[in-house]
This record gives sequence, structure tokens and C-alpha cells, in this order.
Amino acid sequence: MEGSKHKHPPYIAIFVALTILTVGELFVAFLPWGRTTLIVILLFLAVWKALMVALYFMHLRFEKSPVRILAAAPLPLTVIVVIAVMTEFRW
Amino acid sequence: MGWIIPHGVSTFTPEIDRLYYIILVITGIAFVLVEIGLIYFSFKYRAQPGRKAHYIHGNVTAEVIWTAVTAVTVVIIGIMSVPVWNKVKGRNSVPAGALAYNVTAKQFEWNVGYPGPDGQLNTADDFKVRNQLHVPVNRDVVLEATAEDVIHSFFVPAFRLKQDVVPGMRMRIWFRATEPGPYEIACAELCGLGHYKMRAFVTVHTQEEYDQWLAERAAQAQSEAQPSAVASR
Amino acid sequence: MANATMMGPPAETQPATGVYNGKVGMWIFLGSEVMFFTALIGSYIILRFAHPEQWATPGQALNIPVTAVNTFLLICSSVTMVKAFAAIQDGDQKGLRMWLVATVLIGATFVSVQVYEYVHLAHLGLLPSGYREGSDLANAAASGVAWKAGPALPAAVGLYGTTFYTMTGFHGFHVTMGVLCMAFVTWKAFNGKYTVADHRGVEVIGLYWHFVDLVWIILFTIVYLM
Amino acid sequence: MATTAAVVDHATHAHADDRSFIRKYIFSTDHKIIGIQFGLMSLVFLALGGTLAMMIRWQLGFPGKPMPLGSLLPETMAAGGIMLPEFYVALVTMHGTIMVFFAIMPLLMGLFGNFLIPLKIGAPDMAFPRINMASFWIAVSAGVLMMAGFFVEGGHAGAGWTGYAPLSARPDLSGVSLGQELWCLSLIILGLASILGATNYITTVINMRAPGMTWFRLPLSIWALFIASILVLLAIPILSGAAIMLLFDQTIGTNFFNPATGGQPLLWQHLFWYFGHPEVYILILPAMGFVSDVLACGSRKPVFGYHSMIYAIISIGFLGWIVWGHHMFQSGMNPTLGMTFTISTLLIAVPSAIKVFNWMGTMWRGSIHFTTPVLHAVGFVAMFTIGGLSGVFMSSTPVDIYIHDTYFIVAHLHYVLFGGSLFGLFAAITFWYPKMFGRMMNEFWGKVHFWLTMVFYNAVFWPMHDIGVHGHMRRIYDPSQYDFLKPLAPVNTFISISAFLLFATQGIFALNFIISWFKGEKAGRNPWKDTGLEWSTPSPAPHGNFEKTPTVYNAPYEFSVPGMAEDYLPQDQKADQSRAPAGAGH
Ligand code: HEA
Ligand code: HEA
Ligand code: CUA
Ligand SMILES: [Cu+2]
Repeated sequence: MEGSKHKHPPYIAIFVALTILTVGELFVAFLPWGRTTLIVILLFLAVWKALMVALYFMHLRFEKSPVRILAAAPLPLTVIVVIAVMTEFRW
Repeated sequence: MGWIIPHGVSTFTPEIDRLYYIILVITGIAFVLVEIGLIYFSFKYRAQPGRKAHYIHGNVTAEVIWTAVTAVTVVIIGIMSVPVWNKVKGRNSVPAGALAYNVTAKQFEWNVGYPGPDGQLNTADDFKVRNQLHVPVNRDVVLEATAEDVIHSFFVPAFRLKQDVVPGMRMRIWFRATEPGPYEIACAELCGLGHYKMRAFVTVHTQEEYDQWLAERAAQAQSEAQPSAVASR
Repeated sequence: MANATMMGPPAETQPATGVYNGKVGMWIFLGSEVMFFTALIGSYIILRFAHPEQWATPGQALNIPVTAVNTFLLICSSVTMVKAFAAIQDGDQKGLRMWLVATVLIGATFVSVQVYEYVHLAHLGLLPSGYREGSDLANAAASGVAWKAGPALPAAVGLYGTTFYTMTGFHGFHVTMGVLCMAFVTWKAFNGKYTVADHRGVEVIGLYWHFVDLVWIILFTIVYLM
Repeated sequence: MATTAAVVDHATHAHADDRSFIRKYIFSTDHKIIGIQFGLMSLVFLALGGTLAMMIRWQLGFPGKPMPLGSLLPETMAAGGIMLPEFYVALVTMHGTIMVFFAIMPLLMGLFGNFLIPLKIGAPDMAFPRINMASFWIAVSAGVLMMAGFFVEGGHAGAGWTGYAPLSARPDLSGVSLGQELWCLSLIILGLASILGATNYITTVINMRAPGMTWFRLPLSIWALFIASILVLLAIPILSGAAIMLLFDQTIGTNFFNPATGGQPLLWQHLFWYFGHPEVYILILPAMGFVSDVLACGSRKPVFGYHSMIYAIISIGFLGWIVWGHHMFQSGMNPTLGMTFTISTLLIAVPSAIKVFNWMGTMWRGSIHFTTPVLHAVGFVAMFTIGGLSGVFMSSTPVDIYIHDTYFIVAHLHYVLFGGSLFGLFAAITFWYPKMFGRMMNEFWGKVHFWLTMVFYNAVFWPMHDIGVHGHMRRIYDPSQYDFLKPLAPVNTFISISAFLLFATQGIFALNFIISWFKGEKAGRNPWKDTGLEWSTPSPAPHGNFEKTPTVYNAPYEFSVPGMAEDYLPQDQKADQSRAPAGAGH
């Protein structure tokens, strides 16, 4: 196909970011704060990392919309069941 | 016979049966509409020499009508279900002051724990009877039910009452019987090879009969407890 | 990127989406993987929500430093993977091979560290069924005194052990599968099967690999750090 | 350029296919052969599931009497020909499991998903032919494992097809150990096969449609298979995950469902039904699609409301995800959640109503040719409606208190699964048989089979509503234990005798199927004068399907277009080519 020079996403920068975020997680996990606060922060960091992997390493940012739809489709279903079943224990 | 529900003897009966019959009528109408329609169309539009099918792709008005009618009907059914459900199984449905019993299900029997002469559950004078639930008529009754091994389901067809009892969970099952007599309790959840014979009885007494029965059984339990207590010493 | 997606293989009909079958198929398959992990991780969340008292505080039973290193390794392997892909996009065969070999090695190391972790934990006394009788952890829990920079261990850890081994075990199983497939792709790379024009195998296995990494990001946070 | 290569290949090889016998018929990568392989496997399982049902019916109709040929069974199943309770439970479990997972699902998805998708969208094969082959052989090994359970110590799984924990997780309480483990393992492996299949189907539909085959030119059968594949893809892994946890509970002592250590029995039910309800729509949607195709062709009319049929399929597929709790109303689930599930469940009646009425609309003002497939299709609409309407009773929580776990449910599930899925399959098998084997099935015997099935089927399952509202519980070995069930004994006997006749009737179908394969009248390319792309190929279609990649010009059901010589316009034919010369026609 065409010439061999591509513009690649900044993989190394993302790698560095992921590493920093992981260290950040380790740091946060042992802070003497309330459980809920910790859970929220940790989840936020985890989702951030996951998004970076999906968007850059898996190239979702650069994909056509059919692929993005495929990737996003199951997500609501994952939430529905967990939330519903969790109500079992607090009613 | 047919689609008629047999006679029931709890306060739930009229409401559940009424809902059942309402749905029976609604679905009955839909049933007749569809089945008669199919038979009629099958005759009317069967292929015949010279008949040509009409080139029709649909009809928006018709589709909107049957979608809307169905939607409204099912929402009505849903709305009618809410109060009945809340009464039988809702979060706070158990009436205050209901007579309480312990029910423990295990393969393949129902053990009923009675409050004993002091009228209090979980005290020393409680006694247990296997496969026999005795309750007074026209009184609210609540069963504090649990299972020892696997899931069973407490089912009294005559009361229109069914509730799974799950090991590790405490179920509060309540009812109010309206006619004295013996009725069968069945297990409605597959619980092993003896599931089919996990049968028990609920006997609905008049209040006097019930008091008498309770006194007799409590005394009997007391005397039975004595020798065994000696033996264990 | 764009032209990588446009390239149809010679034997395929023109894809209607403009994305070749292998990639579409892998994304679809990953959808089912999401649901599979939903069943597992969902059960973890639900059980923990119901019985928080069975969970030890982070770092008490599980060795966080070792796992942190392992997490770092997995992130590295994602980068080497993506580097391999970038290399072949530029037609760099040597780069492709080197980065693929690195990925395989790091992936295998991750699995080995996990096996070590399991052996160690079982020795310490955590089993899928709960405490191992007579083990250090069981004794410490029974004594009720504080343990390792935390409060006393939970009296029972049936659910903790159950969910810990199942979650991480199935993730490890996925990594193992990934390593095997990656080894196959590497072997093909050494046979010069990938070119600038057609390197679908590298991209497809990469998607799977990053997905497994992504799952670990979630697992590491909720299993080890919460 | 890509396509031409493929075309040249077909042109030269379509006639002289030089693949060896094994590559052609055993380890074939041809979607049609794989489809037929799936079909034959599932028909065998269907017959087996039916045989188990006959044993169930013997015990219920004639409790305690020695079964005919029962003495052939080992003493661990039937002592002196009289069935043992533990064997009965295993029979019910395996009847449900086999019918759902190894008969109906592989018939719908394995046989027709494979056979129809590439043919109807104009593709030479599936997107991943080798994965397709693997999928079949994985399914076979799952079937072998499932069958092995009958021969192990302790007997086969006995916790119902729903495998409720803790009964299924505790060999000490159920008496079954290896059988239940094999059940889990087999379902996990079958799940892998299904997921691979679904991945393949979805990719194929998304990516391999012939030029001109836009989304809104896809036949409804393909739409239905497509949506059902998505359900398979997303629902089956939930079952796999749950089955793995169950397997671990049984074997390595984990505590997921073990209440003694805080495990949650209801978690199993939630996961199972989160898979299970989408599963029942997997079992009906494809059948609905086939029926739409067959009815349009039989009525010589376009499908009434084609677009709303598609939206109905999609919304059934979506709503199917948020109703699972209706199987758990009496389980001790949060009652408020129960209420929500009532509403969502009832809402499914709306898209279902659209489908039923649109099928009737398709027949309306048509010119209906009652061939065997069309009879089965009309039978499908009639019977599915009954099953759907009985579903409305249970979706009302208060009514479900009474009829949950009674024969009312058994009636419902057979009306939708036999009256629905299986009738739909009979329609589809008789309709596409000529394309599969190049020969027609016998019409006369086909009609005899239809009418006898219709009569006996209703005689079997209609009275089950009645014994259900009299409180007859499911999965009981001996109803004569209960006084309130004693008056129902004659009904049970009647049902059983009808069931034996129903089973015997299926012999007609089996014979017709087998004999027509060798002796049937030769079918041309398009025996039903249908519009689908598959009918433009020879019967049976050659390896590679099409002589040249078809181009699609029309919507799928252009029947009786005014001003045309023929009353059907194939999808790959330009309208002006088949327009009648002026003056001809009427
Ligand atoms: C192909 C399979 C299939 C299909 C399509 C359905 C369709 C439906 N099912 Fe069924 N179901 C099963 C297979 C299926 N089911 C099985 C196997 C079980 C038992 C599992 C077990 O426990 O072993 C079960 C159990 C089951 C239960 C649990 C009962 C219990 O255990 O207590 C419930 C409860 O709500 C239910 C409801 C419904 C509803 C509302 C629909 C709806 O989708 C139906 C919608 C259709 C219509 C309503 C008819 C057409 C509409 C009209 C003609 C318009 C007019 C209608 C109105 C105005 C109402 N089903
Ligand atoms: C699609 C699914 C399906 C089908 C077709 C059937 C068919 C039948 N079922 Fe079944 N049934 C279930 C699914 C199905 N069932 C399920 C899911 C359950 C719940 C299980 C549980 O509780 O766990 C159940 C439970 C169930 C019970 C309840 C048992 C109990 O609770 O104790 C009963 C009782 O009568 C019964 C009877 C029958 C009968 C008489 C048939 C008859 O219709 C059978 C007629 C015979 C055939 C359909 C075979 C025909 C064979 C061919 C056509 C082969 C052709 C071959 C070649 C061409 C090679 N079934
Ligand atoms: Cu207890 Cu069934
Ligand atoms: Cu359902």
C-alpha cells in the first residue's frame, strides 16, 4: 500500500501515564480516608486507565463507528445485572 | 374444570382469582381474535384459480392501533397487579400482631415450631411438630421460614400461597385462612429425589379448637421432653 | 491506522463496513468476553457487597508489592505489543519480531509470578474454600489479634478465597491463552508472514491482548486495592 | 479484484469438486455442510429428548406401573421396570437440557444460522469457515459429554434444566456427583461452540452482504438470526461463568452458592435467568423469522409492515435483557424489584403483538397456497399466540404466586417451545429441504404429519393449563401422593396417551425426511417461486454458493408486483427485466 511512514499515537507517553496512575492507585489505596471515598477514587483511576488502553492501544479513538458501536454495546448490560442483584442485600 | 380455579380459603383468594379471571378475559379476547382471524383468513384468502394477491406493504394506522391497544392493556394489567402483590408479598405486608410460627424445611419434611403456652416464639416452652401446621381461622398468621439444606417452596394451593424458602435466608410468609378444615401443603421447588412426597398439612381450626389443640400438644411436648432430658443426663 | 483497516485480504469479498472480518470478529468476540467477566466480576461485587466482613484489608493476605510489579509487567507487555504493531505498520520486520518476542516473554513471566503467588498464598493458608486448617492465617484469625499492619483477620474468608482465586484464575487463564496465540503469531512473524500491506494477525491478537490487560486493570483495583 | 478471484474459483470447481470425502462431508468448512451436520445431530437429540419425554409421561400417566421395555434399564434407573424417583428427576432435567441446548438451539442457530445466512445475503461462505467447523465439532464433544452422564455412578444431573443451587452444588444432598459435573462441563463447552458460531454469524451479516443488500433489504429470517446471534454472544458467556462457579463449588470447594459460608443461592438464579430469558428469545426469534419468510411466500404477498417487524425483533431482543426476574417472583427476591420486572415483562407483549398481527396482515388479501411449510407457519402463529398469552398470566406477580412451578408453566413453555420454535422449525425444514438436498419432501405425508401433530400436540399440552390451575406441581414423580391431585389422574392419563400418539406421529416426519433424501421428487432451483437469493442457485447449492456474486436490486418480499408476468420478483432481478410486455398479464 502507501508509504511506510505512519504517524503513531504517543504510545510511550501513554505507557508512562499508565505507570504513574498505577503508582497513584497504590498510594491512594493506603490513605487513611473513608472507604467510600477510596472506592470512588480508585474506581475513577481504574476507569481512566482502562479507557486509555481501549482508546489508544486498542485504537478505538481512530476506529470507524461500527467498531465503536460493537465495543460499547455490551456495557449497559454489564451494569444492569450488577446493580439489580446488589439490591437483594439492602431491602 | 377447564380454566376455573378451584375453591380457595384465604383472604388472598378473591383478589388473586379476580386478577386471574380478568387476565383470562383479556387474553381470551386476544385469543379469539387471533385464532378466529387466522382460520377465517385461511379460508377466505386460500389460493383459488384466478385469485391474485394484493400488493400491500402495510398500513400504518392499523399498526399504530394494535400497538397502542396492546400497550394500554398490558399497562393496565400491570397497574392492577401492584396492590395485590404489595398486599401478599410487599416489603411491609406482614400485619402487625400476626401469630408467628417457625417453619424449617429440610429434605423432605416441614418442621413447624410452635410458640408454646407463653405465646412467644423462640422461648424454652416452644415445641416442634413435623409436617403439621395448626392455625386458627380468621387470624393473621406469619411463618418465619427457612431451609436447612436446599431450596424448598412452601405451597398451599387452597390459600393461593407460594413462597420459596432458601437456606441462609429468612422468609416471612403470612396469610389469613377463612374456612376451617385440613388443607395440603406441598413443596413446589425441586429439592431432590423425595421432592414429590414432601407433603404436609395445614389444619385451620376455630379459635376454641385451636386453643385446645395447642394446650394438648404443649403438655404432650412437655412430658416427652422429660424422659429424654433424663436420658441425656 | 486508517489504511490498515481498509486492507481487504485477497480472498475476501469487499467488507461492507470497510473493516476486515478478522477485526470485526475479534471485537464481537470481545463483547462475549465482557459478558463472561461480568458474570465473574459481578459475582465478586455482589458477594462482597453482601458479606464485606469476609474480606481482609488490602495488603494483609495478598502481597501488594509483588502484584504491583506484575501489574507493571502487564502494562509493559501492552506497550511492547503496540510497538510490534507499529513496527509492522512501518514495515519494520526486525522490530516486529523483537517486540513480539518481548511480549511473549513478559506475558509468560506474568503467569509465572501468578503461579508463584498462588503457591505462596496456599502455603500461607488461603484456599478457594477459605482458610487452610492449621495454617498461619487460620491461626492468626483464630487468635483474633492484629495481623500485618491491619486489624485482625476476618474470622471466615470463604467468599474471599473463592472469589480471589476464581477472578485471578480466569484472568490468568486468559493470559495463558494469549501467550499461546501470541507465540503462534510470533512464529509466523519469523516466517515473514506479515507485511506492511497485510498484518491482520498482529492487529487481531493485539486487540485480545490489550483487552486482557484492561481486565487486569479493573481486577487489580478491586481485588487487591479495595 | 478480490471477488473475481473467488468467482473464477467457483466456476471451475463447482462441477468438479475434488475435495476428498472427509474434507467434503466430515471436516468440511462449507457452511451448508456444517449446517446440515448440525441439523442431523440436533434431530437425533430431538428424538432422544422426545424419548425421555415419553418415559416422563409414562410415569405421570401410569404411576408405579412397570414401563414397557423398562426392564431393559439398569436397576439404578428402574427397579424391575418401575422408574425410580431419582431417575425421574434426571429424566426431567435431561429432557429440558437436551431439548433446549442440544435440539432446538442448534437446529435454529446451528442448522439454519449456518445454512441460510451466507445463501440469503449472497456470500460465498461464512466469514470464518474454519472456526465454523470447529464450532460444530466442539458442539459434538459437548453432546458426548452430556450423554456420558447417563452412564456414570450416581446417575445424571437431577436439579432441573435450571440447575438451581445449592441442590446442584451439593452431591451429598442430591446424590448426584459426576452427573452434575458433566452437565456443567458440557454446557461450558457447548457455550464456547455457540459463541464461536455467533461471532461468525454476526461478522458475516455485518461484513459480507452482497452488493445492494442493504440492511433494509435483508429478509426477516436473517434479521432474526442476526439479533438472536447477538443474544447468544452476550447471554451464553453469563451461563458459562455461572456454570464454572457451580462446577468449582462442586469440585474444589468454593463457596459461591453455599449459604453456610455466606454464599448466595439466589445469585445462581439471577445469573441463570439473566442468561435464561434472552435464551428463550434465542429459541423463538429465528423461528419467527422463518415463519415471516414462509408466510410471505405462501401468501404471495410482501410481509405486512416489514420495517415494524424489524423494530419488533430488535425491541424483543433488547427487552429480553431486563425481564429475567419474572422467573424469580417467588424466590425471595426483593419484592420491589419484582414489581419492576412485571412491567418490563408485560411490555414484551407489545412487540409480540406487532408480530402476530403483522403475520395476519400478511395473509390478509393474499392468495395463500397451503403447502406443508405454510401450514406449519400458520400453525406457528396460532400456537405461539396461545403460549404468549399464557405468559401474560405469569407476568402478573400475584397470579404467578399461585401458578409458579405448576403445570401451567409447563403448558406455557411447551406452547412457546413446541408450538412456537418447533412448528417454526418444521416450517423451515420443509421449506428449505429442497435447497439442502435437492429433493422435495413428500407433500401428502407432510400434511398428514402436520394435522396429526396439531391435534395430538394440543391434546397433550392444552390440558396442562387445567391441571396447572388446579395446583399440579412441576417435577413431581408421583402426583398420586397428594389428595388434591388425585382427581386429576385421568387427565394425566389422557395427556400421556396423547403424548405417545404425538411421538408416534413424529415418526412420519422422520421417515418423510429420510426417504425423501433418496427418493424425493427432484427440486428445481426455485420450487416455491420465492424471492430470496438462495433460490437463484442450483439445488443443492454448490461449494461457494453462487456462480457469480449476486447484485441485489429489490426489497426481500416483492410478491405479486402489479404489472409483472410472474407473481414474484427475485431480489437479484432488476424490476424492468421481468416486467411483462405491454398488454400481457391480465
Ligand atoms: C420460546 C420460548 C419462550 C417465549 C417466547 C416466552 C415468552 C414469554 N414468557 Fe415465558 N417461559 C419460557 C419460554 C418462553 N417464554 C420457558 C422455557 C419458561 C420456563 C422456564 C422454567 O422454569 O423451566 C418460561 C417461563 C415464564 C415465566 C416464569 C413463570 C414461573 O416460573 O413462574 C414467565 C413469567 O412472567 C414468562 C412470561 C413470558 C412472557 C410474558 C412472554 C412474552 O414474550 C409473550 C408475548 C406474546 C404474546 C403476549 C402473544 C401475542 C400478543 C397478542 C396476540 C396481543 C394481545 C395481547 C395482549 C393484550 C396481552 N415465561
Ligand atoms: C423445545 C423444547 C421441548 C420440547 C419439544 C418438549 C417436548 C415434550 N415435552 Fe417437555 N420440557 C421442556 C422442553 C421441551 N419439551 C423443558 C425446557 C422442560 C422443563 C424441564 C425442567 O423442569 O427442568 C420440559 C418439561 C416437560 C414436562 C414436565 C416434567 C415435570 O415437570 O415433571 C413434561 C411432562 O409431561 C414434558 C413433556 C413433553 C412431551 C410429552 C413432549 C413431546 O412433545 C415430545 C414429542 C416428541 C418429539 C418432539 C420428538 C420428535 C422427533 C423428531 C421430529 C425426530 C426426527 C428425527 C429425524 C429426522 C432423524 N416436558
Ligand atoms: Cu422440598 Cu421440593
Ligand atoms: Cu423468561
